Amino acid sequence: MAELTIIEAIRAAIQGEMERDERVMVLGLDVGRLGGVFRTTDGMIEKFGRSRVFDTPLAEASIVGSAIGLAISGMIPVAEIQFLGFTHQAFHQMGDQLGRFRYRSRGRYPLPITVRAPMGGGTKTPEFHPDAIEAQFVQSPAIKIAVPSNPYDAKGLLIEAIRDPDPVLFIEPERLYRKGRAEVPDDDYRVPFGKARIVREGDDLTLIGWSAAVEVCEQSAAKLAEQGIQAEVIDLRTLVPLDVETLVTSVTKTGHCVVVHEAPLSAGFGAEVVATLQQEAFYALDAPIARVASFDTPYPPASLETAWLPSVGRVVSAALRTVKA
Amino acid sequence: MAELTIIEAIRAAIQGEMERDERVMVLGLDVGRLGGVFRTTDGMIEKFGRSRVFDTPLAEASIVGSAIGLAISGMIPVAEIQFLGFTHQAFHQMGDQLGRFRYRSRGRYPLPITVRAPMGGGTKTPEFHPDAIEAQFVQSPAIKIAVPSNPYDAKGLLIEAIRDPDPVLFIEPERLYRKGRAEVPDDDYRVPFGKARIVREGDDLTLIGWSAAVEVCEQSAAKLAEQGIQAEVIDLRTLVPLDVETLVTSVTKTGHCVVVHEAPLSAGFGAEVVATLQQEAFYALDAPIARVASFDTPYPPASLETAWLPSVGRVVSAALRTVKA
Amino acid sequence: MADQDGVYQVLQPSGKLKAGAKPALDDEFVLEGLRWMLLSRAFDAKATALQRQGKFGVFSPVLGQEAAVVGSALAFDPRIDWLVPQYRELPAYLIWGLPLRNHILTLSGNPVAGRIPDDVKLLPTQVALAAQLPHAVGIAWGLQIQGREGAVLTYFGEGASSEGDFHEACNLAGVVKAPIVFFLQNNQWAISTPRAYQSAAAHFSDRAAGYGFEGRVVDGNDLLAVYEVTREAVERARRGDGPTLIEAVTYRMSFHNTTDNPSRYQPPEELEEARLLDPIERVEAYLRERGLWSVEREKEMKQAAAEEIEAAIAEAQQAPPPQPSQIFDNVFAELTPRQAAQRDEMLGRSGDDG
Amino acid sequence: MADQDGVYQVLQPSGKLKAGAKPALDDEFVLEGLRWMLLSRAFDAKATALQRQGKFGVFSPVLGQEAAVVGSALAFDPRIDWLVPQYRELPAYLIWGLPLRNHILTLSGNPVAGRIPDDVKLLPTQVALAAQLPHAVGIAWGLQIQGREGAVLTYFGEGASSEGDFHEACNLAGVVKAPIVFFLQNNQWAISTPRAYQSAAAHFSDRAAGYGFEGRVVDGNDLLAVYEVTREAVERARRGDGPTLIEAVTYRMSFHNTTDNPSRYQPPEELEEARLLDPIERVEAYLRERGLWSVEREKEMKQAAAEEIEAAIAEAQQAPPPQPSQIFDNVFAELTPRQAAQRDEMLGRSGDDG
Ligand SMILES: Cc1ncc(C[n+]2csc(CCOP(=O)(O)OP(=O)(O)O)c2C)c(N)n1
Ligand SMILES: Cc1ncc(C[n+]2csc(CCOP(=O)(O)OP(=O)(O)O)c2C)c(N)n1
Ligand SMILES: [Mg+2]
Ligand SMILES: [Mg+2]
Repeated sequence: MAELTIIEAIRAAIQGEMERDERVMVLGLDVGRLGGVFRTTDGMIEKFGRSRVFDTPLAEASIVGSAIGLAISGMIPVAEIQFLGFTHQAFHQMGDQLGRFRYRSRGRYPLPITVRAPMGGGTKTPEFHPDAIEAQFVQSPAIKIAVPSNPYDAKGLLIEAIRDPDPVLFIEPERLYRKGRAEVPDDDYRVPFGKARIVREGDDLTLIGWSAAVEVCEQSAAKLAEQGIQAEVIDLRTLVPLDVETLVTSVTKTGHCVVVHEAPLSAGFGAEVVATLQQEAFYALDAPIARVASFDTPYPPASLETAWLPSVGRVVSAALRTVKA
Repeated sequence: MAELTIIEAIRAAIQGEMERDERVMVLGLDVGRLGGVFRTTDGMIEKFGRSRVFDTPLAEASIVGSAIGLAISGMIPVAEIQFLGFTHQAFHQMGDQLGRFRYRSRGRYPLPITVRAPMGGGTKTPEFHPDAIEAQFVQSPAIKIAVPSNPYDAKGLLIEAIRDPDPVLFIEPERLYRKGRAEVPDDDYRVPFGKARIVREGDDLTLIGWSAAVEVCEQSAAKLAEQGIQAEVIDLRTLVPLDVETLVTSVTKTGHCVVVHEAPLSAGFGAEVVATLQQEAFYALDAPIARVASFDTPYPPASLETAWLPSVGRVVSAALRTVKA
Repeated sequence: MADQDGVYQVLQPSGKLKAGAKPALDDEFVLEGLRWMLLSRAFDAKATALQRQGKFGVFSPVLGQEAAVVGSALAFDPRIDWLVPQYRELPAYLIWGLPLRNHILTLSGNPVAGRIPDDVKLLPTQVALAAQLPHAVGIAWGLQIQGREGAVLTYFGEGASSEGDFHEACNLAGVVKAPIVFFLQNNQWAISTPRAYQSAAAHFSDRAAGYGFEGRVVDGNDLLAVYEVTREAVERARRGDGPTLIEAVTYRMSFHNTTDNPSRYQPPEELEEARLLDPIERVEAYLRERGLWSVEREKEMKQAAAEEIEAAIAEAQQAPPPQPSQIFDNVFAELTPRQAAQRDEMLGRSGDDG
Repeated sequence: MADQDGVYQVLQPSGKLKAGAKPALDDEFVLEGLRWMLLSRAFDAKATALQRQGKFGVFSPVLGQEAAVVGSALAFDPRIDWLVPQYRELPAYLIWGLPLRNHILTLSGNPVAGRIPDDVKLLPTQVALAAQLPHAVGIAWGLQIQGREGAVLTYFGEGASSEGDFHEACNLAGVVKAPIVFFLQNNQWAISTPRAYQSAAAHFSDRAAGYGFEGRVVDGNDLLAVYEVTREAVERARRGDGPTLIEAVTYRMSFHNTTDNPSRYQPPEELEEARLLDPIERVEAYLRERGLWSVEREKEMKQAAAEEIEAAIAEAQQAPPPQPSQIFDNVFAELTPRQAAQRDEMLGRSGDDG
């Protein structure tokens, strides 16, 4: 057991899988000598060579598109898109191609591909880099989506993703990449998809988040506890599949719920969580489920991002309104 | 007043705007001599010439991207993407560029651009053509989205879109293009954005739809009426802006609601409608809001599409369950 | 053998060899090529008729482009090579080993039963133009990484070549020196968009230099020339010398697909001129000259093609029709709980709409 | 004047004219060019220091590429022509008329106050690589449709040229014969990705033929050569003869941006060699030879640059700092009701979170 950051946990997962199975390969921008702009593939080109750790030309659609062909030829590609915002350049190769090959070939060509990308704001990155656009991929029903929030889950979910026989979009919380360490087993282990994590138990209110928003939920829960309100915090871990059961159980217990995400409010994945819960736990709800999200504007200039992103203050007041409703 | 199909209403809107303002131009695949694969621009190249009715090379990102530059230079482009599914090829030029130029230039470069595309299934078109992906664009908060369901709205909303100083994604209901005619004024008129239309009044239940799903709602309402249930049918007309007020008023009256859409269930725009309504009309709801949508799979082979798309049968049974809950 | 445009030709439209030309295909192989071309043309006629009767879905004929497709496909070895199609290359799929029955099932809305057999190295036809090109590069690159033999043939139209995917795929292929042949069928039209509106390039094959590999432009109605140029490209790929972009100059002698009405945009003279360059007649004239083609031979071969088609149609009719439950097959190796619930709902196993 | 690689050069690295070369720029203009180059270099140093102190955001220096940027920008007329930037071309923005103050405000996180003035025909810098290229084509095309004078200059790196947008933009520009110059700065690196991994093309300018227009490759560290080649391209555009793709071969002599650490990937010898080709020293040597450059002159000009930068920084500090309410400015001409409610919530005017 070592104490790792999320970056190190991701690196350990990739490295372990590459050692285990020589079909696993990494491709993307700057993944070689540089080790990726965040160093998740640091040291790998030295170890596995350029054929398995490949610095591609600067063209996202061809990264995803060629990964599809590589998989068909027998490889297990782990493709990196430098920032999630730039999956838009590859969008037609994602849901339509990556997410349909098994279906359109009637099972002849399953695609064991992982597409990794960091997401989220709070680090003053330039335009497009921080955009939380996860919900757009949920509308492509045949891609799984993992959204870890901590080092343990990052490693376990990434190993699961790489071994999954189907495509997985693996979204990493950029802001938390190097923020704190946690115990991570040295061996490989898998965190199953579709099982949410109860981060903190509580009876008064359910706070639901994923990726870096889990941290905001935890901090909000701590604040609420100071006021005597016990919030249960749930980390979804994966958006597809969605662990409806754990959510329903919690909301049935608490009767109150706030969903927190970094994407703008409208049509964010929070809407899906709310719509599902009001269907499945309608009679348990004592108040409307609130959503605390970024505002419905483009991502603002870096100097204003903290006013735009969901804050502990906004979550706490939404929680208080909800509980008192 | 003439009786027009949706196709003819759209053609009348474009033609009228081109006559009114010589900055208005059309660009896209096959919009010239062919008049578009659906003939919406029939006869226009003969009238306005190739410089204003332009058959582009086969490249969607450059259609949207060059429209941005054309607008900056002083034109008012009406860009056609042959099928909404192929906006994915242009996705990085949509929300990130088209939807941000006013913002990122701090008001220096507003973009009066309309991007038109047909959407929806039921006509046995090939893969990608019928995909209902409207919700993916709602996550780009600075593009307006119009989703007409009938000839009158098609003309009025399209004129409004072309005159709007900001970008509008104008989504046309392919299945209804030539299905029936309706009275459409000869003159120009504008249907304002953000005002839903009450298609049919009723006290027992609210059925919400947009684009071709409005027809399914109407047919379902007729069936329900046979069973003595009076459904109010609402056509959203625009997703952005969303007319929350009309929805809340209706649901407050009926206490029951079903949202119907052609996109797969998960993270479809129905989720946003439900999440908003449970927030704004929580105490008026007598039962959970139901969603009837396509299933969470890729669009199936044409021979199976009717089993996949939301049907009157499914809407009626969801409505009965809801009302009886 | 290049004419003044630089377009490589072996057989003149009359069916005579160009002065000094040596055919790279022996007679038997030419006859084999002709057989595929005739089968393709017969199928086009049949499928169009069936579509008009509502029995087939939307369908794009090969008519006029048979030499381009057959000549290129015959230059490969389907046992080790991969074919990554667009949608207008039926005889190539058949050469690769796809049973005609399977193709018919796909056209008639039963793709489940039409699944590509496991031993046929062929991808499904691709509707999203040019999206298949990076896939093709990935396969070629993957074969190379794994040290496996085999090259890749991928088809696309001159219209598709305007898409960004074309550029990204070619550029990547150049960098990895992928064993691949990019085969561009320039049939002068992309639905109603004429070639001149598609690009100002003199030849689409001129783009190859910008990716660091070889580009060739060939008379796409000349079976012998297409075969020869493609064969060289295959050898280049097998030697490890990287990709080739081949532009086959041909003509779409029919509608774009069964929903299209070319009379709205196609100058009739142009079609008339194109008919004079019919790729099948050219091979027939060549073989006739060599004493290998006669009215009887022709009748025989056409008869065989018609029978093959009828047999495949009959076979296809035996296949079980598509079932609604198949909507949920092959989404994932295992459905998510939500998808499973939706399937159960659809099959009437439960009443939930979640 | 092309050397054996076909790279056009006028001034040799020593600052001597190539045999037979005639400079297309008169001395005064060369001095003007040098002034911009020195200002750019001084600003790079200053901005790097300020970024290290946390006063500026992420920032990409021009260092080493000053001749490419200044030489190309000076060939245009900013009163009628448009500039569509990537992000590494500061002196061009200034030549176009952007106040340095505004650029500083943008870098320091106050883009609102740094808005491009209404009379400056410049687009905001573009972070999404190559996304600006279709915009640039659209502007050029629009000017042409409206019969207005003016051409467009757009910049991008050799890395960005691998994106699909590059291809789609160039191809469209060729078809409409847009008055545009695609100026590709090949600085040998895209973050850590070396030029050889980016494309197998011998020269990126070779791609122009595939779009039916002129391509030129020029020594990007040679102010005179860059100016001359760009000037010809501008004249071509003004004559209605369509686009030009210019590849300027240069070298990124600093980090990619302030978050980057090139020592991880850049061979030190390579940087050493590049330093010998410094574009500023080359112009200085040329002018010295002509008796127009001296230690005093240099001191004076550097002093003036430093003062200009300090003054702009001081001016920028006067600007009102960004306000959270600006988050909701310029989303639409008019906010939607939902957006207005969110703004009110943020400003504490109401308690709703919808
Ligand atoms: C990305 C994309 N955009 C648009 C279409 C619609 N479409 C189908 S075929 C076609 C024309 C294709 O022309 P070309 O590539 O020359 O091939 P051809 O049909 O001539 O064989 C178009 C525009 C599509 N299928 N995919
Ligand atoms: C579409 C897109 N993909 C990735 C990035 C991340 N990124 C920023 S700069 C850069 C390298 C650009 O290289 P090049 O185009 O050669 O320009 P240079 O920085 O050398 O001037 C990358 C990969 C981006 N900004 N946009
Ligand atoms: Mg074509
Ligand atoms: Mg570069």
